[in-house]
Amino acid sequence: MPLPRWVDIILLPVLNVTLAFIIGGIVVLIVGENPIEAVRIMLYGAFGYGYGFGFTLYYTTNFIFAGLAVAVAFHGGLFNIGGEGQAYVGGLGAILVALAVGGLHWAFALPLIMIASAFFAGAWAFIPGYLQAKRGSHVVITTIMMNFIATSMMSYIISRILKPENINSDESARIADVTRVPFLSEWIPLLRNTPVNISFILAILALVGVYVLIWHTKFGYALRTMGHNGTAARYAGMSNAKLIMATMAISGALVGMVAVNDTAGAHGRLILGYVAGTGFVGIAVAFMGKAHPIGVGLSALLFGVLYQGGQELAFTMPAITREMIVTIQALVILFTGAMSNMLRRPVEFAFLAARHRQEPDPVAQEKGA
Amino acid sequence: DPALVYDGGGKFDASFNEAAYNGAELFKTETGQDYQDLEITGDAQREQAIRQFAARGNNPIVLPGFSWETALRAVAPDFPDTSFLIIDTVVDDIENVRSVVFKEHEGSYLVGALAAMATESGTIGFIPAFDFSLLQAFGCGYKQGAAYVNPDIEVIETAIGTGFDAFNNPGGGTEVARSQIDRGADVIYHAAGGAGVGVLQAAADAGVLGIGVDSNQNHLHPGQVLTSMLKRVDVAVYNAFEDFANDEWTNDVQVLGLAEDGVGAAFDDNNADLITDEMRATVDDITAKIISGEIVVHDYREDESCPV
Amino acid sequence: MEDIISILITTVRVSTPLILACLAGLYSERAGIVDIGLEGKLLGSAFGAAVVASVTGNVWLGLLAGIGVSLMFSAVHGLASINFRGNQIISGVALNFLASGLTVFLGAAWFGRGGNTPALSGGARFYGIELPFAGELAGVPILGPIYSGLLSGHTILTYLAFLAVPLTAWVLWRTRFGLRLRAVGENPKALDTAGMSVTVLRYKALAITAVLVGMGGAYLSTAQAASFSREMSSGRGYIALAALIFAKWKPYPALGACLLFGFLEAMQYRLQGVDLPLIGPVPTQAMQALPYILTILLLAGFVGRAIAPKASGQPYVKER
Amino acid sequence: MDTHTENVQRPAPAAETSLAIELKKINKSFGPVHANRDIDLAVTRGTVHGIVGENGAGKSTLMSILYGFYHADSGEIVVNGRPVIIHNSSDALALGIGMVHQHFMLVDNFTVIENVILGAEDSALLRPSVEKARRELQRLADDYGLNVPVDALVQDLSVGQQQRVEILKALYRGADILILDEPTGVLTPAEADHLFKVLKTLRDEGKTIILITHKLREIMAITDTVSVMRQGQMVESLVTSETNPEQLAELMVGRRVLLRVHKEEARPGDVLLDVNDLVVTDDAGTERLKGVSLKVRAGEILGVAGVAGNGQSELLECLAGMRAARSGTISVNGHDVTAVNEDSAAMLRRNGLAHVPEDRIRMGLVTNFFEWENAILGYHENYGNGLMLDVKAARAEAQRHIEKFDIRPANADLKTANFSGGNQQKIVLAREMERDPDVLIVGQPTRGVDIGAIEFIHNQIIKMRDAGKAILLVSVELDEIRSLSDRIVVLFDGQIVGEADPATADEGALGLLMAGVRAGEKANSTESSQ
Ligand SMILES: Nc1ncnc2c1ncn2[C@@H]1O[C@H](COP(=O)(O)OP(=O)(O)OP(=O)(O)O)[C@@H](O)[C@H]1O
Ligand SMILES: Nc1ncnc2c1ncn2[C@@H]1O[C@H](COP(=O)(O)OP(=O)(O)OP(=O)(O)O)[C@@H](O)[C@H]1O
Ligand SMILES: [Mg+2]
Ligand SMILES: [Mg+2]
Repeated sequence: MPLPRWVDIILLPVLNVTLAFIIGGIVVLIVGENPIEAVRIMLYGAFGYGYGFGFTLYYTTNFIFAGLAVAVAFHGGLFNIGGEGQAYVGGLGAILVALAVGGLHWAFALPLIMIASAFFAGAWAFIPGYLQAKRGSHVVITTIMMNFIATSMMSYIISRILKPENINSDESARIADVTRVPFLSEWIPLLRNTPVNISFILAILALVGVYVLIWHTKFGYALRTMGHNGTAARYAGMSNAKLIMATMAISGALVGMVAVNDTAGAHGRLILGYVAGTGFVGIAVAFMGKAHPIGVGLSALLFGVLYQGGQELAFTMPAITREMIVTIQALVILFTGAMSNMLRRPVEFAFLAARHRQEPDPVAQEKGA
Repeated sequence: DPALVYDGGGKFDASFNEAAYNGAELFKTETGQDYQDLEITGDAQREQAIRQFAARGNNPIVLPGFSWETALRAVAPDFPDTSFLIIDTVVDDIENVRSVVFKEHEGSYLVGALAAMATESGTIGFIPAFDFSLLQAFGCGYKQGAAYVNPDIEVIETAIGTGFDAFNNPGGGTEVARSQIDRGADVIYHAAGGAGVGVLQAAADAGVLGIGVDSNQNHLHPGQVLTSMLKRVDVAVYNAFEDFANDEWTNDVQVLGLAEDGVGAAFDDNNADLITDEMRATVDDITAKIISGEIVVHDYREDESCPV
Repeated sequence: MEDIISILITTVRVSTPLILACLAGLYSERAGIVDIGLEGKLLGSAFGAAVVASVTGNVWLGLLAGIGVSLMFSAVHGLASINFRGNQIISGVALNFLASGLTVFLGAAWFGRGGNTPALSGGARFYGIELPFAGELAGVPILGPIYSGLLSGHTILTYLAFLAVPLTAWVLWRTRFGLRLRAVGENPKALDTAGMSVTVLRYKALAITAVLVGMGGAYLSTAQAASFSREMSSGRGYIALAALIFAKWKPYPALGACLLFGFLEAMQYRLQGVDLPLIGPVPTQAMQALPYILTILLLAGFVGRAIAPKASGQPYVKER
Repeated sequence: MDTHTENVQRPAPAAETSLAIELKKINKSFGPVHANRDIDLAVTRGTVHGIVGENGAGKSTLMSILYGFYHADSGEIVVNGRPVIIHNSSDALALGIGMVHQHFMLVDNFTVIENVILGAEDSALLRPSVEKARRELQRLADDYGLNVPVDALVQDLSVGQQQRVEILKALYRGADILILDEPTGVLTPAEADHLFKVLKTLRDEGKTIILITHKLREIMAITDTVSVMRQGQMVESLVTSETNPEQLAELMVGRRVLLRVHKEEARPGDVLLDVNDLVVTDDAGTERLKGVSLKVRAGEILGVAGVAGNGQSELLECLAGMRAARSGTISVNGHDVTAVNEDSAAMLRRNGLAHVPEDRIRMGLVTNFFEWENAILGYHENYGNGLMLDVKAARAEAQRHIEKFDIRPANADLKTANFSGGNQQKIVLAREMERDPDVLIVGQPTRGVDIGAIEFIHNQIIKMRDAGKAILLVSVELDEIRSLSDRIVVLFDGQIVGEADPATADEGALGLLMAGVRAGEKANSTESSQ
């Protein structure tokens, strides 16, 4: 039974998120806090004032990139679990270029940093792509392995090579202020002291770009063909091997943009272990967003809100720790992603009933004629 | 109220952050004055956390861990009336910041000497969470101390993982410890936070000796933990809260070594049977020599290398 | 020789949770349900086992609790992916998040130690079992180290894990249940039209998955370590999944793959800081990356294309 | 399970009725599609009852309801005179109803025995069931000539053999009433003949058989009674001997259908497709084409006949650039196009070759795509400049196809999966024919397609030929080959074993060739195909 589009796109997700919050609310109740108040604090923390909002946007930026990466691969029938490691390696590209061109104005440096991040992360993703295309090695395993390898490699590079002697933490030297990706607060005072930077605009552009790529380019068409039916792609004269490699590289390049946001922007340096789970959240974002850029954008925002609002909540309600936030995220993923059909049936039913009341049964009508 | 924001490993890491927590709790029970604390989930939250506490008027704000440096530098100038304490790194160019650093290498030197005296096999172990300069400083002091007692001693060093998550891998700690034990190590020193629990467990199970770190971990397996390398983060936190409450706050750099009782080896009932008088005497002797400057313990962090 | 034995002993211990998780995954994927939530189930059951063991002081109750937790996780996974035909990967990812949040949250609420449980001792832990005559035979050359060192002295869970391999092979190829299990993962319609319920069968498979992975989780917190600590599964669920694909969803190869991973990890511990001949000192990190690099090379070089059970990942829908 | 107990025990036939099956006022909808509307059907015990109807008329749905795979929205089922409720397939099996589905319900990587016992095992351990099945299968093989290698994997069997496995599955479960849904769609004439022999034996033993087919010839040959369905409704039930194909066709489609293809004399021109000594191996490395040479000229249709599995698929795939040749050459329009790459199919298309694949779902279509997206599959490079895809132009193209080929529903924005099989085939044909290729290779153009659509498709192919195109037609339907082709070659075991003129060659001679007996040789191993 096809439901009106708006029900599918808006009503059902909203109902599902609400359900997740209700269950989360029960957990909040169990620890003795007021769930309504908790939601209020969360929303206030995420949107209520410029500072919180800036952080929400900052997180959203990362999640958009990570989510798009998974989404693009998914359209090609590939499951890229390696965003975490790809973003990490992307950080290396970002920092090398940013330090090399140290002092260059950001307007000139940014494209270079982007290219370097995309290239490094894309190359890291290309390896599993190549192995899948040429050797048939399953990308799910190889990307998991590449995550572990990235951690080791980056740990060595950061602590043994990039780390300047005068710094205690394991991190690279700092990027010159003029070169660093500028914070939006330079133009929007409201966002003062928040890490949201130009990358946010890049993320929005990436959403549009991916939309165009998937549905309005020849490559996107080929990609989707392969994703749905690899044999049909061969029949159509598309090379699966080339498509797989290109798709993985693009996917990696997208998640590499996390480095532009973090390494070259928010942090201004490459920090050991900086990706901190963003790549994995990207999986949830992509699937929740049904691999559609609009969906990815919205679910990235939802996760941004959960991250920032959760931080606010942990501040204000000490009984609610950061793990509670992770739990609520899990519930949101579960209800909006995996159990999204749970409410579909009842909703379909409601609509059918409503429709019946409005117009007589078309079959009965036909028969009468 | 004072505020305390924990570093990545979180409040109950059984070592570093927990020590800070203990100091704050001690202050709370002694004075009845409450404090606020927070665990962060990512690097981006560092600046945010400090800023929010400062904006709400929490004072002083204690930041255990060098990772706070960048965030602190960004925020502190905006809140000149707030006092900050940072631990494990020096920020001496901002007015309202007190810095406390420890000479972990000195404390590690002591436990290294003890390990060398306690070993029967002549092989001892060191297990850092991962290869990382702060942890190397522990290891390097340990090796120097061991070599001081026995120049021929063999020290096996095995990291558990490759990043901060290794601090949360007690299973890995256990396996690494066992593999060192299989190779003959009979005293094992860990610098692995939560994963260290697994190291001490493995040592206790195998009937060899472990050495704790940061907090006094002797009680975890009485009679099976040779000693613990104390790093008095608790004292630094307690002092900060107290100084502020008594209007005795100073914005200075405190370097806490053996001389200042900032580091040391833990002796208590739990390990009394393990420590002979001779061992105790040697430790006291070394302590005196380090304090007097007769023994200079090399700090790995100075040149990222270790002489032994 | 002793060196080799010691590496092999470590291999056995490190492999145990992998074997249990990998076989667990085998049942669900053979039934057509991808279980990326193994990681979360390991973590959740490690937690459940440690909590109950520490409260009751009885490790067997702990084991049951661990299995209970993963059964609940499996039930959620089943509800999402069987009844509601949801995306199995999202469901698994959600379970992983849930485990990582809820274990620490509840642990902190109950024990006030940041999610860690108190150390287990006495009857609250699994200890190694001495096989008969292990003591007497220890001195015998060759046989001694192998029997008394390598084979003896592991916990019951390790022996169960190794037993589970032939048992799984037997179930899969020799029993009615195994036949149906394999069928439902390949072509659920064939099963449906032969008059059996796809749903019931898939739930059964998920239950077995839960029992095995629950044992794996309990192993982590009550046999390998002696307490729960946050995120203690540290990626083992993913490795088990990789091993499963590596093994092409077959029990004995799965054992091989898990032992291989375990062996490479044991080697890695052993080789850290050791100067390699010709190469000299190798960075610790390179050694630590070695297992993963070798896995990729093996995969690319020898294993070739892995073909999953055909229906895995797809919800079963009768109507188009 | 709360199944009514009366369903589990097979009710003894009530004496007063000779009807095995009675369906009353069955209704079934899939969302907006009303697949079955107030259907009534009665089948007498011990007869063969045929059901015909266009694609999507609701035949499979009706039978799936009888088999418990779907639930009717309303209506009543009476088996052997007793009203029953069939909750699921095991209820149906318990009532003695067995079904061979249109799309086989076999587990490909299971052995035949495993497939047969699946769900009908006697004990928790397999071995006893396997032994019993082995004996039972032997008996069935002896009784009905249903031979299959019981320990072979199903995926290694030919479709004909796979179908036998399906029949064996039903018989093994003791089916009295056997439903066969388009069983001959994938069979060679010889295999089909064999099947009908089996069916007759079964009927003579008193079993009841329901046969769905699109081939009126088969209806006339084997059924006792026949029902015609159209658009979800039962149009008519007739006694076979009292009707004729023309009447059935008209009932089915609602208009007169030409059951014969009319075509002019061919006027062959230049050689457009030239294949020389082609050797091709399959994925496992076995040689499937062993030096095939053939030429197709402008304005002629070359038919390739043969029993399925004799290299036809490899020939098509190789000619279409989807499989590399071990040796030999292919030239299209004078250009050497011997395939080399994964993306050779694109190069072939640029050289003027179009390809209608044997298996539209597996290869020729992306069923998840909208219709317009499939309308440009293989040609998407032509829509839009540079990197961009011109969606508007693609939609316009799709609209042209829809109009010209009368694809229904006429909605380019509908998911391809939601089109009926006949219409899906039209989507592929329209796409490949509308390119105005010089060479068209066509595999099984009317597989699973109803007679209305067949007529249309055949006419389109003739039209292309008359426009001076070279057409290579591969089909296992001997009728189709004979009525469309201007020349016929027979492929056996990867080699061309003979050439025939469709006008003069008789079926028997072609059959011998297809069995590998070269012209002039004595027939000795005609059974080798079975
Ligand atoms: N699963 C489905 N969901 C929605 N619509 C469907 C679905 N399946 C089929 N339809 C639509 O229902 C209608 C009936 O299909 P049917 O197969 O009867 O078409 P048809 O005109 O008989 O085609 P043909 O002449 O090729 O046999 C078609 O318009 C088809 O697109
Ligand atoms: N599972 C399903 N979900 C949705 N629609 C379906 C389903 N099965 C059949 N339909 C639709 O119901 C109608 C009848 O389909 P059915 O398969 O019974 O036709 P049929 O007469 O067997 O056609 P064919 O000759 O092509 O096999 C078609 O429009 C078809 O698309
Ligand atoms: Mg039709
Ligand atoms: Mg049908």
